[in-house]
Amino acid sequence: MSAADAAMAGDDLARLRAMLRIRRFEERAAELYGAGKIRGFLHLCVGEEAVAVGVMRALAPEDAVVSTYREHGHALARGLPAERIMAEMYGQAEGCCRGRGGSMHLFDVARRFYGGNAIVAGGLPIAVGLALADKLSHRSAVTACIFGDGAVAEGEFHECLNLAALWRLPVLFLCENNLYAMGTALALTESQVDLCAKARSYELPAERVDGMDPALVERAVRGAVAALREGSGPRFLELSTYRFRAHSMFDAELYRERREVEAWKLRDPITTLSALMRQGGALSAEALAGLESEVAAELDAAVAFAEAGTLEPVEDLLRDVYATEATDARG
Amino acid sequence: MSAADAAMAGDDLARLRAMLRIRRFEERAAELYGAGKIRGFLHLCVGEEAVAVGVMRALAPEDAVVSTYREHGHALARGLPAERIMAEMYGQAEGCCRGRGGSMHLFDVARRFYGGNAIVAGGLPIAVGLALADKLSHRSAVTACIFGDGAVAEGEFHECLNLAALWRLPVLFLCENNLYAMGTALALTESQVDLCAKARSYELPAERVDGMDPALVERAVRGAVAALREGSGPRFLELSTYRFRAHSMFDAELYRERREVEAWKLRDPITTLSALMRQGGALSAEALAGLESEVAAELDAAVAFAEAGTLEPVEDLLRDVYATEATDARG
Amino acid sequence: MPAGEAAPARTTWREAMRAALREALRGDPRVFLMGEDVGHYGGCYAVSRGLLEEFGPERVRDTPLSESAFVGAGIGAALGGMRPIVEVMTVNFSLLALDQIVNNAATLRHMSGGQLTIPLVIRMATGAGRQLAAQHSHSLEGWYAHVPGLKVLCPATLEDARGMLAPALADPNPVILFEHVGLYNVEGALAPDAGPVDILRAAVRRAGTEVTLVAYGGMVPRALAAADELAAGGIDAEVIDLRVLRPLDSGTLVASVRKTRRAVIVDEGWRSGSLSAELSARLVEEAFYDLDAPIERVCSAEVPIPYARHLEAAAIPQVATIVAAARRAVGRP
Amino acid sequence: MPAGEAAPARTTWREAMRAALREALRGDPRVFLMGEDVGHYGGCYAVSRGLLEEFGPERVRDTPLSESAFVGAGIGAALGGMRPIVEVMTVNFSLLALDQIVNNAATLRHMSGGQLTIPLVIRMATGAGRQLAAQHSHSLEGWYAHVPGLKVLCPATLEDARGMLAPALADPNPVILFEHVGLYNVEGALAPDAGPVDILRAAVRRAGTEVTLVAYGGMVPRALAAADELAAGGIDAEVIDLRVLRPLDSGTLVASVRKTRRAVIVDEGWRSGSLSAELSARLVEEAFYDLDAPIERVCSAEVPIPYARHLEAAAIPQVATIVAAARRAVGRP
Ligand SMILES: Cc1ncc(C[n+]2csc(CCOP(=O)(O)OP(=O)(O)O)c2C)c(N)n1
Ligand SMILES: Cc1ncc(C[n+]2csc(CCOP(=O)(O)OP(=O)(O)O)c2C)c(N)n1
Ligand SMILES: [Mg+2]
Ligand SMILES: [Mg+2]
Repeated sequence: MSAADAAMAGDDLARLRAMLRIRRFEERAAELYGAGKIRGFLHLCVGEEAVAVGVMRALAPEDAVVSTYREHGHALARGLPAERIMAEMYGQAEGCCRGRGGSMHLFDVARRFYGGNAIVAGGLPIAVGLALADKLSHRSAVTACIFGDGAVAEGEFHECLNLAALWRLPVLFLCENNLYAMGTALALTESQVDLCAKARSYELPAERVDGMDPALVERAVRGAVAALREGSGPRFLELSTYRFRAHSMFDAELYRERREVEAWKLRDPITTLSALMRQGGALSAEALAGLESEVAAELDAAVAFAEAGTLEPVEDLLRDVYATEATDARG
Repeated sequence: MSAADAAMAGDDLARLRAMLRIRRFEERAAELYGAGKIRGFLHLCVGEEAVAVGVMRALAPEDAVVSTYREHGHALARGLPAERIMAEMYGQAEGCCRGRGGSMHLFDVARRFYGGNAIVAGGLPIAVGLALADKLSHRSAVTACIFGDGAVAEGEFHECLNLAALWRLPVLFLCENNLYAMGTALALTESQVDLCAKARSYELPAERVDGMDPALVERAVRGAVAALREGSGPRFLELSTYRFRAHSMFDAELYRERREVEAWKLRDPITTLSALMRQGGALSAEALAGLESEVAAELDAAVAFAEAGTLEPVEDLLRDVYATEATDARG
Repeated sequence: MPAGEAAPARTTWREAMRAALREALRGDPRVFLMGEDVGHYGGCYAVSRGLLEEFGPERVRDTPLSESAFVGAGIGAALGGMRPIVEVMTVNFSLLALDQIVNNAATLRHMSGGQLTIPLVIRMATGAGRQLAAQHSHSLEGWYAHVPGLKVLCPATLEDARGMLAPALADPNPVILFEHVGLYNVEGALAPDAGPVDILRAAVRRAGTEVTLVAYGGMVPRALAAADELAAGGIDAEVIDLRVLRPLDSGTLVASVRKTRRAVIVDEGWRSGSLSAELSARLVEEAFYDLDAPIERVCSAEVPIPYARHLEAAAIPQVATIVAAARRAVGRP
Repeated sequence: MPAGEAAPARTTWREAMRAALREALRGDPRVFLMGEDVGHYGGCYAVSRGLLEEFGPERVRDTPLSESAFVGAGIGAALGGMRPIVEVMTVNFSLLALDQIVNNAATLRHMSGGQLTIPLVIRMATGAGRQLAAQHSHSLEGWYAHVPGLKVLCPATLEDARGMLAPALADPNPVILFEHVGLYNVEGALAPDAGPVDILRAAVRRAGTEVTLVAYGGMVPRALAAADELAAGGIDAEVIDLRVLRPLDSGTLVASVRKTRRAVIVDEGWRSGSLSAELSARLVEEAFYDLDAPIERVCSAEVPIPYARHLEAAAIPQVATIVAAARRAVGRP
């Protein structure tokens, strides 16, 4: 094995581990939802793990991330501890947002992870502003702004792509195109279903990437981020992917064919990558089992952490509605 | 002179008259504003008359029109009596909206003239809805939706072009591109200044037309309307024009060069057309003078009408906040 | 459960709403329903499930995520003679369409000197209690109730869920109809011939003599539960369901307070500037000398509604807090 | 008129605002101003005229017509460590940005468990009186004052126009600053060293004993004029300028009413559900037994503000209507 091959194999292993971690986390979350431990809306990203992993591996710590309500994978891949996320979904004080945000609103200012936004397209203006702050402050950070195909129809998409392009801001627009916005297929929401063509109409470079392959996602994001850091203005990547599960725990999935789901499952990013690695000899059955048990142990610990968590005292309900001292706002 | 030439000459004369009527109306309005007879915001369309005239000549009575706060020209060309508009701007009960709307809010339901909207891009969703109603009711009417270049940046532009294209609604989007939104030049508001390219990204046909030539505008609109009536879906026309006067009566015009304004004035649609007609022998000095005095007489009468108007009784202030009986809403 | 035929004795609030929609779509070809996921998905709260199959995609229209455009299109379609029912998933998202509602729907008639008519119904879910956190749990009914030109309805009972849509559609004005997310699963009996109800007046849901509890929407069941608890403690409370948030029927309220001389207003909106304030102000204006005690308000805490169950519960009015307020009002805390 | 140097004895409200902006831009490199036409045009109400020339296009940024995007970008920039001042031309247009303000600016800190800080100032014009008709004349300050997480300021005097921006920028929370269009041309004397003012308390603008008139923003001069007229008629009115609409300083108000025992609330918002209702409710809650008469409210008529001068005047509070209400309150109509 050459050094490059070894590095690549190492990367693949890291990608596989990261994806597996997300997958197993989501499966636990679903179980815990069934058990009534997690409540509210729960949106799982099973099937879409390659996007989260590919994107986050390409970002630097100083970069900012703005995400959606389907963000467990992004948060985990960005480095938020599984236990803090789990505790958050349990509504515990030990959660990353003290239990106030829940599944849809994960934040971690130290990792510049700015949510967790449950208003479709509501994060885009914030991403534009974060990038503006970086630019005005002559910092080289970029802002990765993740949203779904459904967000493309919102006015804010239009306003923000224009503003970012007009002001040449370092925003990387990352559209997770999983073909549906809740139960509405892309062709029922867009007169132009080629989202890259839409993005290009704002004069920004746009590219479609196979969102089921974490290495391809990572490569595309790395390239885009490098260009962004040089000040070449915003870019758009469409990441083709698919969610294998329902939109949320309330979704009866009336709007898509079982067959379609099954066809996409054949492209499962985790089984695909692990099969490839197995074939290439980069992954033994024992190694895979080892990975699985590592992940299981981490998640067991996360669940135990959440189970052992405490509730924020009700007296603190109003705490942090307002900031009380002039802190420097930059996270 | 051939029959076709004669018809054309007749058309030119009608166009010239219609444009002159708007121009002189606007000049009166400016004077009356100076005299304190008209108040509030007053946006004149001097320089842009060819658009109003070309568009309205191409529409049928059953078609609907949605316009902006710079709509005197559209209203006049659509057939709203000058005296009703003038009285409206005087705030009189005889005004087309009983004095409640003023300059920015002219309505005439009988002529399907649906305002007069002072929220930039705020008329676009209404136009989409009017067209949807026509389509659902199997009527062949089209809706002409007029807005400025500034509206293109708003989210509603994006949402509405998509919705109209997606549902193949009979909306004709007419963008009066006069290069400025208040004091902000197009290049400062759009990353892509080719507005037709933007429109095409919604998969609708788009064409740029010289908005200083009423015959060209009319031809383009006729063509588009014919296609729309056949159910071919919405279209977009960009009408290149220029306002010769300030944005409103409060504008110090700090943002553009005198020279630019003067250069555009050389393309004044009225002097250009009348000069052409004079050269071609289609308009004598007397005829022009006759036109002028006809128009002056109409406007004198309009002003006299407004001057003689009455105020809506204050007791009627709350009248029509609510409709009180179930009338059929279709105007 | 076709309208006009025998309905099951027991039904849910959701089914009552659906029956009303079905009846409206059946009864008038000008009626259509549009909004995000009303069709193929079946409605985000499953209210419209089955309607796409029955009425087809022209009349049950899935829209793109474009709140401003499709709400505004509803206004335009109403101007064009249709009777649109527009669904906005929740009141939080309606902020994206508020410009169209306030600057267009509410103004066009008056501003045009009475020329335009907008027979539009906008339905939206509202309220907390399902742990959906700060961007899905607001109660902004009071904002809509502030706007001249709009009518605002808030059904609480099965009868109103079944019966408010028809008169809302018959009304020539834009009507906003709020559906509290906590009510959809409420089950109860509904008369087979349940039909249109008035959309003019508040209703006395429980007669009483010592204190008036006023509530609307999702808070009505809580006010009734509080009245039961108060009764067990020997306090006889009257419960008023506002039903119509604009124009407010203060008459019913004033008549009740004239009798009980004490009022507790329950409102899931944040306290400061909620509809409860207007009700309090009206009582002071119209029944000042009849009041024997300060008016009590039980509202949401002034906080973005948090996810955690105990915090969410602490943030919104509960039976216990209503009972406590009523006890204070009658001087038996 | 550079800050810190001698200011002219006489200035306008507009110039006082501009001086505050200039000072802010000079004093902190993190501060920038953005909004529609703030730069090349000079500001739609000419407040920012000259600032582009002085500070350049990076710090005085003309934006496209995209209220949601640029207000949201202000939130993001504040998160990123800047101190943005975002101008929205009028409160009517702010509806297009309300989702960003309510669902993001107001919630992010709490929802993130206190992690995020949003030191953002949003300025907007408000109010009627210039015959701008129904889409330019609303007064929706009360809506903003309803939202936890926001602070809301409404300067009325020259001192406050000059002095509220600095503390608003220093505040780590999103602050909405309302500028009434009727005030921009008000002229008066301003001390050369006028500087920051508190943004915590209401102010007694005129001491009096028989009735309390409460107002804010554009209604303060009218309340003062009404007090003069009342004085001429032998009635001694106290005038309170609210100044801070959220969090409300009810203490100052209650203290005044404890003394005068009568209150008239003046609010340019539409009566039902306006801020006046909250003030009334608070007085009832905190000073019920001190009140000798029903609280009077003088608000806008419930109508989209019409263009015609006489109708507009009839729709909004006037000195005469304030005087009449005060006379009713003191029982000398
Ligand atoms: C403004 C707004 N409108 C509606 C919703 C309800 N909603 C939540 S998720 C969703 C679909 C979004 O689809 P997409 O952007 O493709 O993301 P995905 O769920 O597929 O990841 C909708 C309609 C919302 N959250 N915000
Ligand atoms: C939503 C909204 N934002 C801002 C304004 C203030 N405003 C009025 S006209 C105008 C410029 C519009 O320019 P454009 O669309 O090009 O039309 P034009 O005036 O050039 O005819 C602006 C910013 C408004 N009326 N509505
Ligand atoms: Mg999607
Ligand atoms: Mg323009």
